[in-house]
Amino acid sequence: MMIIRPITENDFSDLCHLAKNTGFGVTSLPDNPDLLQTKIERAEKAFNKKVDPPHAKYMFVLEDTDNNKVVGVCGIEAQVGLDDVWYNYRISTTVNASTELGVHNQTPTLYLTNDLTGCTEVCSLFLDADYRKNSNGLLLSKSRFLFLADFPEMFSEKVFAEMRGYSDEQGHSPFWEALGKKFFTMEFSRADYLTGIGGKAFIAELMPKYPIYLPFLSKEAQEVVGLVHQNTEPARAMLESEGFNFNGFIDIFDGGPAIEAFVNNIRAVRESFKRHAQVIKNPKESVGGDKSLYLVSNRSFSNFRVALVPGSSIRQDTIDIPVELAEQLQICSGDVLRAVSLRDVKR
Amino acid sequence: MMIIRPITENDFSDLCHLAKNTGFGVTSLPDNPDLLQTKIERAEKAFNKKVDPPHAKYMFVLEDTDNNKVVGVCGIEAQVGLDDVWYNYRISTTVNASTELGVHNQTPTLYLTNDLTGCTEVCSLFLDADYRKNSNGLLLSKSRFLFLADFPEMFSEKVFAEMRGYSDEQGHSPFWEALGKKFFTMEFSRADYLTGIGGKAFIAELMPKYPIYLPFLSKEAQEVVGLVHQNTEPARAMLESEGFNFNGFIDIFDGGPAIEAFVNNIRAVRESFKRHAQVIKNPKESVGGDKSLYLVSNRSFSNFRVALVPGSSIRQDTIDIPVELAEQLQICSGDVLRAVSLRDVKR
Amino acid sequence: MLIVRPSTFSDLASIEKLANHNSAKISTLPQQRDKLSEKIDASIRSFAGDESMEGKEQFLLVLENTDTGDVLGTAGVDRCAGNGQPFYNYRQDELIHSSHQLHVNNHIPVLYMTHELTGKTLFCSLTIDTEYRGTEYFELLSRSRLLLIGLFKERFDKDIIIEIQGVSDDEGGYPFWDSLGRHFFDMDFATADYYSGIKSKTFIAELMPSHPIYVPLLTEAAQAAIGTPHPLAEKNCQLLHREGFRVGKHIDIFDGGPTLEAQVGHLNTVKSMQSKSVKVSESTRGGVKYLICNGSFSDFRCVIGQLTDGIGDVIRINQALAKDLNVSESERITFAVL
Amino acid sequence: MLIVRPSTFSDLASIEKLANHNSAKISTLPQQRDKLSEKIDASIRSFAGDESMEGKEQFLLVLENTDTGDVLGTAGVDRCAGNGQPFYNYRQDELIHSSHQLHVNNHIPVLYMTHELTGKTLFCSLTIDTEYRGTEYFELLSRSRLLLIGLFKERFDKDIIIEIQGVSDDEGGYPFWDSLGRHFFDMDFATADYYSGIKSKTFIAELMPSHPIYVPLLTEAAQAAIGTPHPLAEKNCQLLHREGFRVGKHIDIFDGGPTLEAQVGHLNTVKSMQSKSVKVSESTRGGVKYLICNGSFSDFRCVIGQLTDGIGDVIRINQALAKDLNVSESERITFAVL
Repeated sequence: MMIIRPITENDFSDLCHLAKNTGFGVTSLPDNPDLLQTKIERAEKAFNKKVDPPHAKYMFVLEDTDNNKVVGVCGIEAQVGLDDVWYNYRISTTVNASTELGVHNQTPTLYLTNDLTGCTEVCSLFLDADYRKNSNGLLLSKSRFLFLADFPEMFSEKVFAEMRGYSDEQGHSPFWEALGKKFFTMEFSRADYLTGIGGKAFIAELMPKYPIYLPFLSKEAQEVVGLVHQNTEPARAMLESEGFNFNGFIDIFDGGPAIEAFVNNIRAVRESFKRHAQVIKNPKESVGGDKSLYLVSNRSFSNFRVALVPGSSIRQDTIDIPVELAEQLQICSGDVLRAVSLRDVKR
Repeated sequence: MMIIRPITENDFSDLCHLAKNTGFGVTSLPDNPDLLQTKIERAEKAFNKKVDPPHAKYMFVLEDTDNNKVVGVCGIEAQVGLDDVWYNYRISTTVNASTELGVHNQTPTLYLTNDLTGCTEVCSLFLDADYRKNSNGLLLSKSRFLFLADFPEMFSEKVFAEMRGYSDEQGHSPFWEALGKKFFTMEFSRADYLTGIGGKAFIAELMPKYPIYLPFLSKEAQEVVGLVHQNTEPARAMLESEGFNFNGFIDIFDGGPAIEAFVNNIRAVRESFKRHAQVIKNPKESVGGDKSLYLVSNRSFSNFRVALVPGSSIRQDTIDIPVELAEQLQICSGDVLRAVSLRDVKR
Repeated sequence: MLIVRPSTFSDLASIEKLANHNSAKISTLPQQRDKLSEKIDASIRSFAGDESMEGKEQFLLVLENTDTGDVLGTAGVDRCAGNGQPFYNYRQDELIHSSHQLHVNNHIPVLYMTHELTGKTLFCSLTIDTEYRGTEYFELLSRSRLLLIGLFKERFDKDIIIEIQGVSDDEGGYPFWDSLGRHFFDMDFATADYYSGIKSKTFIAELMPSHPIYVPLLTEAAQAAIGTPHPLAEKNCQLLHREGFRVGKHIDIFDGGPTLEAQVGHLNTVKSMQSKSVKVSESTRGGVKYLICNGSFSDFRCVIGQLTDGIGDVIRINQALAKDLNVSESERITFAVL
Repeated sequence: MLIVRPSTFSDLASIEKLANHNSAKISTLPQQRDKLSEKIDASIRSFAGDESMEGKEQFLLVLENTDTGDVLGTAGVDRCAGNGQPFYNYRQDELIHSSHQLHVNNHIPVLYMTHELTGKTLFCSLTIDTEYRGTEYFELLSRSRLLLIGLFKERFDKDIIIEIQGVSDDEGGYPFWDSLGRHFFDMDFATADYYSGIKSKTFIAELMPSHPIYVPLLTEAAQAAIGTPHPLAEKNCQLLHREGFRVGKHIDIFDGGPTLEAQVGHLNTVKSMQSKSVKVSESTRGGVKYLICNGSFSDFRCVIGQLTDGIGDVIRINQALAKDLNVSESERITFAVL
């Protein structure tokens, strides 16, 4: 049985194992035991409300309860940029117009901003390659939206996700080559590494502070602004199907997009509903397959749990929960659950 | 019977009558027959596809068919800022941080931008005071969302509405006093008038081009940034209930908000559905009252029509349309209509 | 005999021919007949002290062959750069990007749009018939302005500036413009230059983006063009440097060409020029070559002539020179070594 | 006898007392003992020509009462403003906002953050015991730096700058800071100044916002403070103006105080000072009061004394003066009228 729950210190070795397998370009889960230990401790404090809510950094794991193994991880940062400085470029439009000259030019212009400061970030998603099936990825990613729906007061009204930007097969980022590299002599991979270990803010000291007119960059760089790395395409599509949109914020290094949504516009939040649990002994066979799956959360903060149930479990006034699942969700009959269809049924 | 349809030249005198009654501060419907005539001509060309779609400015009227009187008006501009230069301030965040000094300051910063260039604007809403009842206001305003849902290819993916900003009972705008006025000696009312007749772009020549740190403005000015005039509160609430959000764009003169949504996130677009019309002779009495009303459009571009029907008209596969209404909507049984509940039933 | 004198309307056709000659493309002299006509008119009113031009006089001198009546060159002086409008340049500056942790202090060259040269006296519209480029008459034409300004200091600003034309590539493109301005106008240099001529340079400058430009983001060719004079302007640059002009921080917003600056009182011609009372005499022969001008403002004349300078306040000149300069016995002339 | 000489570690306690006296708040002398100790150490190494200070020497002179050994004042010279880091100021500039249709040309004053004064020679850390403010010893202390620089021109930049303290209000608040920097630091001037002392001014400056500041958006009091010296600094300003210093475009980023600028060669003391060979003699009495220094760099001494200057290269001084200046027969002294 696959279940989402807060990370605990017991997950340390599983997490280290996962981090070993992330590969190049996934800076959010560095293969660095000390850092991972810190992340776990910080998450535990967050779930136990031992940090000021805006500074909380939550981390969830996907556990295969059949073998007690952690096979995936994801995170939510309550408000970014409160402890360090959060930078993005924002693509703005500069219009030059003169009716007398017949000129009406729109020039995309990059502004270095701290505008996502205070927004909630969904981040650090990673799933073991063996488990990339059976909707595990969607469960892992979307479980967070139920947490947002259950505890909106703990988060910003705007949530975003940073997407890894385009780089070629050699790992070269045309955006970096055209911009960052001109302002400090450093390879992209080193800049990327410094970012991963938390050095983004001080690297930004070397970045240009005044707006950059995009046509000054190379054609290649202009073309990849807001593009995601091909490995990240599915993640982007998933978030967009939930109502996330690209609204002009990009990474200062690789030009990858930050896509954003107001929490109340996220489909899984908007369409989620509360209903009483009905714990049952002999569940019917699921019909309709993956398409009709629902996410259900136990609505607990410190012991947050999410699992998938078939659409047939959703009754007029109740949700059927098999005994074994009830145990994993730590609920009894009559408890109020939150549920939402795993996919947007209209799309 | 109340019906929404494109404006025509025959509506000229009714429109002039409406414009006389708008009062101070509604710059979108100036009491100026020549300008109104121009607006009607432009709208007719738009509906007849005689202008390049991005340059189209649509105008709809609400007609009381019982007395053939135009009692309300609303507009959609396909893409703003293509013929002139569209200015807003955008509220950005500047973060000053030094762990050594224990400083982590967020300073709201206004950037003069042309960022809404190319976005779709819903505008020019005005309803005769005698008709501000029976959901006429909602019909008038939300009918536009069905037009957007029916013809998304004619519009930008982002739509916004500018809201009149705060001013006191004497018509003084604290935002203007603290900012615009310092850069050119002119009363707010004159600046506002020049805006109305299309002079916004050239006034902006005198506005500061570099970012403005908000704390440099007076306390009063800081407090009204993004606030709407009290008369505009209901309009703002209505748009917000449809999924519009304030995302940092404000008017350069009065600091009033531009609220925005991606078209596919607007509730009335997202929840709207297509269904066949069933023209009926003897409609049942409506039950459920205002709460269960639905907007229905005939999905015609040049002869676009929208009316309200009771929720009881919405059948599993069809929508019941009384004969008289079918005539006004210019439809027959079997035509495909678009419908959506007038209000968000979940809220 | 070649003399320099204020332009008149009868010069219009000749000037137009000059202005439309190929090598004149690098001059700030306009090429349109109506603009030229306006310029001559402004100059006539300026030399006449017309109130309409007060404080923003625009003088245009011509080099005339008095034997044929042909105009062989022009040289302009605007009392006040911008002529009442803001006069825009880019100022070369730099920013320091520091990271104390990385022990890095990067110096980043940037260009700021500025109008701080507005109101200084501007030398402009220098053009000369190709045949005369290599001759001493080029120097006569260019330096005649220094005598004019040296004689009538109170009519000009104490700072003089000159914009030197920037480099173009083999296809006639301007790398600086192509890498910068072009992005915002979507027109080539020639078109922008044309509009600059018929509207005003200020008009174009105000359409340029207001944020500073990071030099490292420009193309290599554009970076190389910053502050580099056009080869055809090198001779004039040489002459101006000899006079005491120095390259400043400012460059042209179109082609990136340098701006030379000097204070009137520091110019060699101004420092060395002398005024003496004329004694007309037939017995002058030989001597050193001088630039010589009369003492009149509205009827300014400047020529090259040979003088034998002595100690007293009187200098002998011959009849022909007196005629060319339009001076009579005991009137004063001013002269500086060629 | 009061003499000016390089500071030594034995001055530390006295200097600390001076630095923490009320009226010293307007000085750039740090108030923390460890910072003062660092400063003295830097000065000792600088006077000794220690390689570690090369190109960024920081000299600190003291005014000592040789009878009591008390230090009564300090005066500093940094070879290189910023001491190797960028040296930030606001530059006063203006923008023109034009609307041709409205026929309006608005001149808007703005402040740009700049580090263009980095590397010029900076006078700093001037402070004097309150009792001696109104005396000639204030002039001795301040001007002794001019003799030092005039004598050893090659060791300094040709441009000298001084930041003059800006105005505070009756409650000790600084209107310029309160209207500008405070918004970004959320701390009062005194706290910011404290951090500036223990970290560096550059450190604070780099935290300031990078976009230009529109002057009309500052409070009236802040606008009035731009370029205005603190009343306690007026005497020093007067003296510096008399020397030939001029108010430049730059102001302090904290308090808005003016920066005075001059070229070494244009300073009156430097232009008028003379060096002559000493003849020690008991028979000197009276004469004109001069600032007099010896010719030593590492053991620089400067005092006020009376001299009777003659035509030759030799000047008589008495034994006491020779001792104070630490000079012997036929060594050279340099002097300029008080």
